[in-house]
Amino acid sequence: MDKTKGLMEILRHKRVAAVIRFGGLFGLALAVFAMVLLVFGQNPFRAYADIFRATLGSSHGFSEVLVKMIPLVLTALAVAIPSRIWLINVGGEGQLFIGALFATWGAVNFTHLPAWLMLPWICFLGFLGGGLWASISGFMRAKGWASETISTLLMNYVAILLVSFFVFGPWKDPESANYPQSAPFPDAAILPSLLDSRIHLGALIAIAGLLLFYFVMTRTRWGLEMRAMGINQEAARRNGVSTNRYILLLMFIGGGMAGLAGMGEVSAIHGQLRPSLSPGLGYMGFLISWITMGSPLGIVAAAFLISIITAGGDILQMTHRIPAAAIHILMALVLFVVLARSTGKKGGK
Amino acid sequence: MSELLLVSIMIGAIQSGTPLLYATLSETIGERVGIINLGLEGIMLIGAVVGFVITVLTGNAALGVVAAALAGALFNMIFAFLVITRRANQLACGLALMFCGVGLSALIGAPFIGRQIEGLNAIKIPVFSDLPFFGRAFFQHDILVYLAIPTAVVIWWFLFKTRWGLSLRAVGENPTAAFAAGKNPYLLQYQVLFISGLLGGIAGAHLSLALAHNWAEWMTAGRGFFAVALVIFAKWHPLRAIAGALLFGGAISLQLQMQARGVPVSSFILDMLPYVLSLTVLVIWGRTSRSAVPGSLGRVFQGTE
Amino acid sequence: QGQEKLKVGIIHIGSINDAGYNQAHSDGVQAMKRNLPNVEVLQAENVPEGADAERVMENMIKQGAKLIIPASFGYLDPALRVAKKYPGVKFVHPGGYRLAPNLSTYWASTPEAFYLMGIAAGKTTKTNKAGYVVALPISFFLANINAFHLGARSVNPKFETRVVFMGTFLDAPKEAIAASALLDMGVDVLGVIVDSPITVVQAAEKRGAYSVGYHYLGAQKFAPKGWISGVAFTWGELYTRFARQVMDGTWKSEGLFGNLTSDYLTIAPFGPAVPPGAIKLVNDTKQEFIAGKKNVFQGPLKDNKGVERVKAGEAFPLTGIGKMDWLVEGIIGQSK
Amino acid sequence: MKINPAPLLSFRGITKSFPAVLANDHIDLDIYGGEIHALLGENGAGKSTLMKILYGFYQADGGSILVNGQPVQIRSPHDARGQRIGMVFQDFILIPALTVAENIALFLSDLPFILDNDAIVSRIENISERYSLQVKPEAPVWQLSVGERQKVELLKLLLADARILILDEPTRSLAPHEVIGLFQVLANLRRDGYAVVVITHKMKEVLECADRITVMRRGKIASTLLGAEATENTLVSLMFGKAVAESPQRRGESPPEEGIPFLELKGVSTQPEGTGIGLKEINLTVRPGEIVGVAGVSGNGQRELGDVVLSIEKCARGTKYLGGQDATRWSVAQVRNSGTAFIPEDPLGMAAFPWLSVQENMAMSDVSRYARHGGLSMDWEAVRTDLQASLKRLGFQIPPFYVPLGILSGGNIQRMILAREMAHNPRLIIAFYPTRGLDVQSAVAAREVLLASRDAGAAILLISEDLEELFSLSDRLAVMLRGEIVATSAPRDITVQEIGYLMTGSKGEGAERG
Ligand SMILES: Nc1ncnc2c1ncn2[C@@H]1O[C@H](COP(=O)(O)OP(=O)(O)OP(=O)(O)O)[C@@H](O)[C@H]1O
Ligand SMILES: Nc1ncnc2c1ncn2[C@@H]1O[C@H](COP(=O)(O)OP(=O)(O)OP(=O)(O)O)[C@@H](O)[C@H]1O
Ligand SMILES: [Mg+2]
Ligand SMILES: [Mg+2]
Repeated sequence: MDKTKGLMEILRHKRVAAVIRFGGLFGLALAVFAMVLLVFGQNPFRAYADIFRATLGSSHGFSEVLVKMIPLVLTALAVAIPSRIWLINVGGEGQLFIGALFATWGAVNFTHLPAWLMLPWICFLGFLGGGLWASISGFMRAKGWASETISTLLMNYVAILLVSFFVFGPWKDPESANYPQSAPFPDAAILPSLLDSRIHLGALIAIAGLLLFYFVMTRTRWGLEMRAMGINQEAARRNGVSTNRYILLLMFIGGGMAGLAGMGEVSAIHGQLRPSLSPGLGYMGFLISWITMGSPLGIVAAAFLISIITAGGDILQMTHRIPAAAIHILMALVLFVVLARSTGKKGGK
Repeated sequence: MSELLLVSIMIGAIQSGTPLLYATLSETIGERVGIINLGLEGIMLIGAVVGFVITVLTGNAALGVVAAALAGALFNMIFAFLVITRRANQLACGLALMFCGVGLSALIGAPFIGRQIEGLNAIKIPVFSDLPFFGRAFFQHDILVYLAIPTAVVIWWFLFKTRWGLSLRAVGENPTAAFAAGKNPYLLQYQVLFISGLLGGIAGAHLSLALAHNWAEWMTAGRGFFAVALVIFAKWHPLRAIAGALLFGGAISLQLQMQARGVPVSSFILDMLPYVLSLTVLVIWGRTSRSAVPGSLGRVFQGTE
Repeated sequence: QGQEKLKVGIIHIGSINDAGYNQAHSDGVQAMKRNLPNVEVLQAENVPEGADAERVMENMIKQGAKLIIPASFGYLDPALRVAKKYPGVKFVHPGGYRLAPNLSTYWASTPEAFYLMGIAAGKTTKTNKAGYVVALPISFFLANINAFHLGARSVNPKFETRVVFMGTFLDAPKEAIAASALLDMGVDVLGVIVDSPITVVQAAEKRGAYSVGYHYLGAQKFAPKGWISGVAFTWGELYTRFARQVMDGTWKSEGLFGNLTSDYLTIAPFGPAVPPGAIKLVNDTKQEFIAGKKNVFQGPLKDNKGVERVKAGEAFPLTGIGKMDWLVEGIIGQSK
Repeated sequence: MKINPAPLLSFRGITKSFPAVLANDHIDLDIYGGEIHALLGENGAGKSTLMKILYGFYQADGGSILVNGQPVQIRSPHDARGQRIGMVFQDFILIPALTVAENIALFLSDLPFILDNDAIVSRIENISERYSLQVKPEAPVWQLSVGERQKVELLKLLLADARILILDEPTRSLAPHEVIGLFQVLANLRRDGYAVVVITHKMKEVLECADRITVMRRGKIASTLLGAEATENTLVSLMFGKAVAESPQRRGESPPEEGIPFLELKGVSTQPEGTGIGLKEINLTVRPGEIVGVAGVSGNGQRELGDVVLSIEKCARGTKYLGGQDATRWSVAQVRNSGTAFIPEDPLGMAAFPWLSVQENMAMSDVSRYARHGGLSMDWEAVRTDLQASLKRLGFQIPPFYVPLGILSGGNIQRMILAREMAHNPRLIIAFYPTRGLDVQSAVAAREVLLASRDAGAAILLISEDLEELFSLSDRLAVMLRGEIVATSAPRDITVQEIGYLMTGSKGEGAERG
């Protein structure tokens, strides 16, 4: 009895210590960056206060943070889902582009569809596009031809070039004067947004994706089999798990999530296909997923943090004349702290 | 004409292949000790900018290269601390390092944009450089080009012929086993990441000092990522990395030549060539033998308790 | 002049230190600030197109900006959306093709200037071959290359131009390799249309070739010997006018499309390599353009696949270059 | 035998706790130079932990270690090597991608910076000849069978110039003649004044060779006695607090020849991989209610045999029938679902999921059985009930079901895998060395259960090197050599000697077809 009590105390103590340490580190990161701010002749307190005001301190700022989070959560899922069986999907970016490509095809070629049909249709196409693109890597991996890490990475470049090929060539909208972009989406193909903010239907898709992911991983037989595969593929095979099927399936679903992100970007944000569709959303998702080791709550938290820094960065640039490069450093500092927080967890991953 | 074409392609292959080779070697030894570093892009940027700045300030490109290497190595120590001492996830740390490198290099470099340097110029090897075909292709390059392949050979020799190399390969395969054999995995990983940083810095310096002769933000343009792919392509082998870098450099070069010669194919399709070609070669080449991936790559050594 | 303060917000697609496109815009607002002490500038660089651009513009407006310069073509749609939401705020957008009650566009027709570059190059070259290192096959760029080539041909019928696309606006090492590949083919004039011309201009100088710049006037110092000339934008005066109009309420929505006479389109000084006769010819031609006596794309014109694009006796209008998706006969390269 | 008066090595009050257990509880123990000291104890008693602390692999929570009466700090294996302490681990820590020579070189501290491969190889060959532990220095370790790996581990230790040698279950996967060789080696070392600590579960070996024997029980030392004074009974009762039943013998007759075999291989051959062994023209039948033992020196294709039955490996030629159906092209899942249990040679690598909990590992053996609502949820209650029942039947105890399997002791993992595979009344059991690493009591229980399953009508393919085990359990014996079945016979028609010859392919010609 005494023993367990003592143990609990230590545990609590340790937890407290961890929180203090993390808080301390975080403070340190802010302090280091405050120094950067001072170098630029800025008042760090005012800067931090301004960031707060522009992100969490106003409903508009907050909604913008959420908008930024939508594609990040989806691309993070694209990485997190295959990562459950230790597949490293670096291809979120390319899958996003192909998802957008498919969705665009659907939107601009079936302009007569009503919204209730059009929206599921382009969602389906976006998912399919990203999924198929990732499945190529999955297939090569399952066949033992090439590791998915390299194939997904290389295919990012190919995907982006493919989109460029279409928007510079056959799909170029003759209406839009000189620039490479597809015809605009019909109104029915624009994801509806919430009230007068820019938060769009993609948010619901992202939330549903997260919940489903969490549920499947923790409750279902497939979650169990995937976790087992992630730990010991050889043993999983001997226990009758068809590992290749999982590789294909998870790459497909992961790619599909990225494809949905791409669909969301073209439909809700750009309204047409452009080569500058994504500022590295796929890579950001990769980062988010691996910071949090693919935990659903973690993904939300990390996407939130990164969105705040991005949005806060605007403020620093505009009102405090900090170059964009310094925002990258702020981002890196915060990431370093978050990463340094935990000294390895179970799973040996 | 066709001989000229070959020479041109060869020159382009060597020029664009050289920074890739240094970068690939940097990543290779890191991965050999079990650490995958997606921050190479950032390291190269730091190398590129520091090399450029020092060259501007001192007028001495050799000093620039040395400074670039050291800067890359020191910068990589941030990553080393996170993944080795703090046991943080390598993939995420790498990307964070990349961000840091992008930002830091841009800040450092901003005042130096548009500054002129002499940089690393081609050194003509006497006699050989006058050879009809080979002379142009192989014997009129800058010093870092000449040193690239010897560097690969030296790394190969260290990896496979010395006790140190054996220990570090062992750590990459199974740190617990290496630990049990009396090695200190952490120390070895730190050493290797330092060297990996040196090479990454040199790769960056070649971009700014020998190719572009100037500094531009994010001038690596994804080469650091591509090196990560080349490592897999080269099956973690320093000598095969030479072939990989040349093949990829050659594909870029060929692509540019085809454009400039008016081959009637969309430039976007031609631009895919290096990637598609690498993937194809990989598939044809990779499916025969067992994967050579270091056993503990990307996984964190947790210590023994 | 208006006494009240004005906040102007400008967002850039890349870094304002690129010695090229973005820096030109940034220098422009700095000049405006010097001209108008009452103006305060909110500036943000490296802002991706899409949701981020909208967010930044709104942020600027929330901080009181009354004039927004979204300085990249891809900002057009986000800007239109924000403009609709804030009718009281004025927007000026470079190179767009759509207007809104509170959104203007501005740009200048560059082909005439490039035609003049072509004349100078055609007179200067010894090998009759030029190479162009270009970011992407965008219509504006294609028109510039076409104009350059036509200008050169007008004085040198053997002239030939090769085009290599980089696929990106900034990859200095790749530009260097492309430049040296072109030089290996016997090209002795290099032109460049990427964010920063420095790399290519410098590569040409190193190999004793001539160069034609774009965007950045300062590029000349990288080629003291081989510099021909360059085309650059100097936005300062225009931005000053915009700001003044907003302050005194005379701003109106319009599509501004400048030409050689505009103060924001500048032709850089000629380098020592250009023969004096050529300079005179250039100046004469310039006057002809200004007087409206000459067309850049005067028919008959065929593209480099042999398709007739402009009939004899007709001219391709400069206002339509947004639709130009072909390369003129004699240019080696693909337009898509 | 001379035992020095002062201990070479002493443990004083060594304590070590893990989150779930107190593995070592104030251990005091002296080891003398010139003795072979056996360490005994049931699975999970804390033997390996104690030795890993000595080797610097774990750090003790309290207590001290003295070498030559001087307290020493051992913080890592590096420090231990500095004290000339060497250890062979229970679960191998060889590096599969490296060659045997490289693995050994890694362990040697006296090599020059520039490695001379030929010198290393000849050193290995020398010593492997001397101690008759044959290995192939140039082969990559991933190609080696478990037995071969064990030999490499031993060679490593012998070459490493240690004066305190720790061997954690070294004989677990050695062939009988290799065990004899090993003990000769150990006897030589003892003569030269080395201290040797051997952990084992094999009573016979202990009684034969140990000078002193320490028995551990639940993290404490139960007693230390002289080898000469010990008997099997005293040791067993010290270990378990009670006597252990006799090792079971096959009861009843084998089923009639004409019964439909559950497993039948007809002319099965496989594609050899690399330099590995392929199966050649294997004909084998196992009937319900029958145990077929496969004897052979490890590395003669036993693994391939198991893999072919499980469909991990494809038949290049021939047909495989399961339960009368053609199963040549079945997937692993199909084979599993037809009621096949598989106990692999290397449970940790081939069957277990170290970071999953014990109960999740249990569920993995037959996920569909425990899936509910079409897979949307799992019935963990049923998993626990089944595991409980199976453990009870075997008389095993293991730590709580929610701990990760990986933290269990070597023997406990084997126990868990056994319990898991036997839980669903399998119709076919493929068992590789099922009692390897089990303590005496558990080994007896495991054999009992195998026999009980046989009596209940299961077909059992038993692969083992322990000839005694094979003779006492099998209804029929098959001998494998270089991928072929060179003989089959009923146990009573053949002698251990003859089998031995057949296995090694030596003067066996005359004795063939016993
Ligand atoms: N893939 C492979 N490539 C090359 N050689 C191999 C390969 N697999 C096994 N071998 C070699 O073939 C022999 C058979 O190995 P295998 O693992 O089948 O033995 P085993 O019969 O299962 O032995 P054990 O009872 O010790 O487990 C060994 O000598 C091993 O070195
Ligand atoms: N790394 C670890 N983490 C948590 N618990 C552990 C760890 N290693 C061992 N244990 C626990 O410590 C106890 C003693 O384990 P140990 O391996 O020393 O047993 P052992 O006597 O060697 O048994 P066996 O005969 O089965 O090998 C076991 O209950 C085991 O579960
Ligand atoms: Mg043990
Ligand atoms: Mg085997």
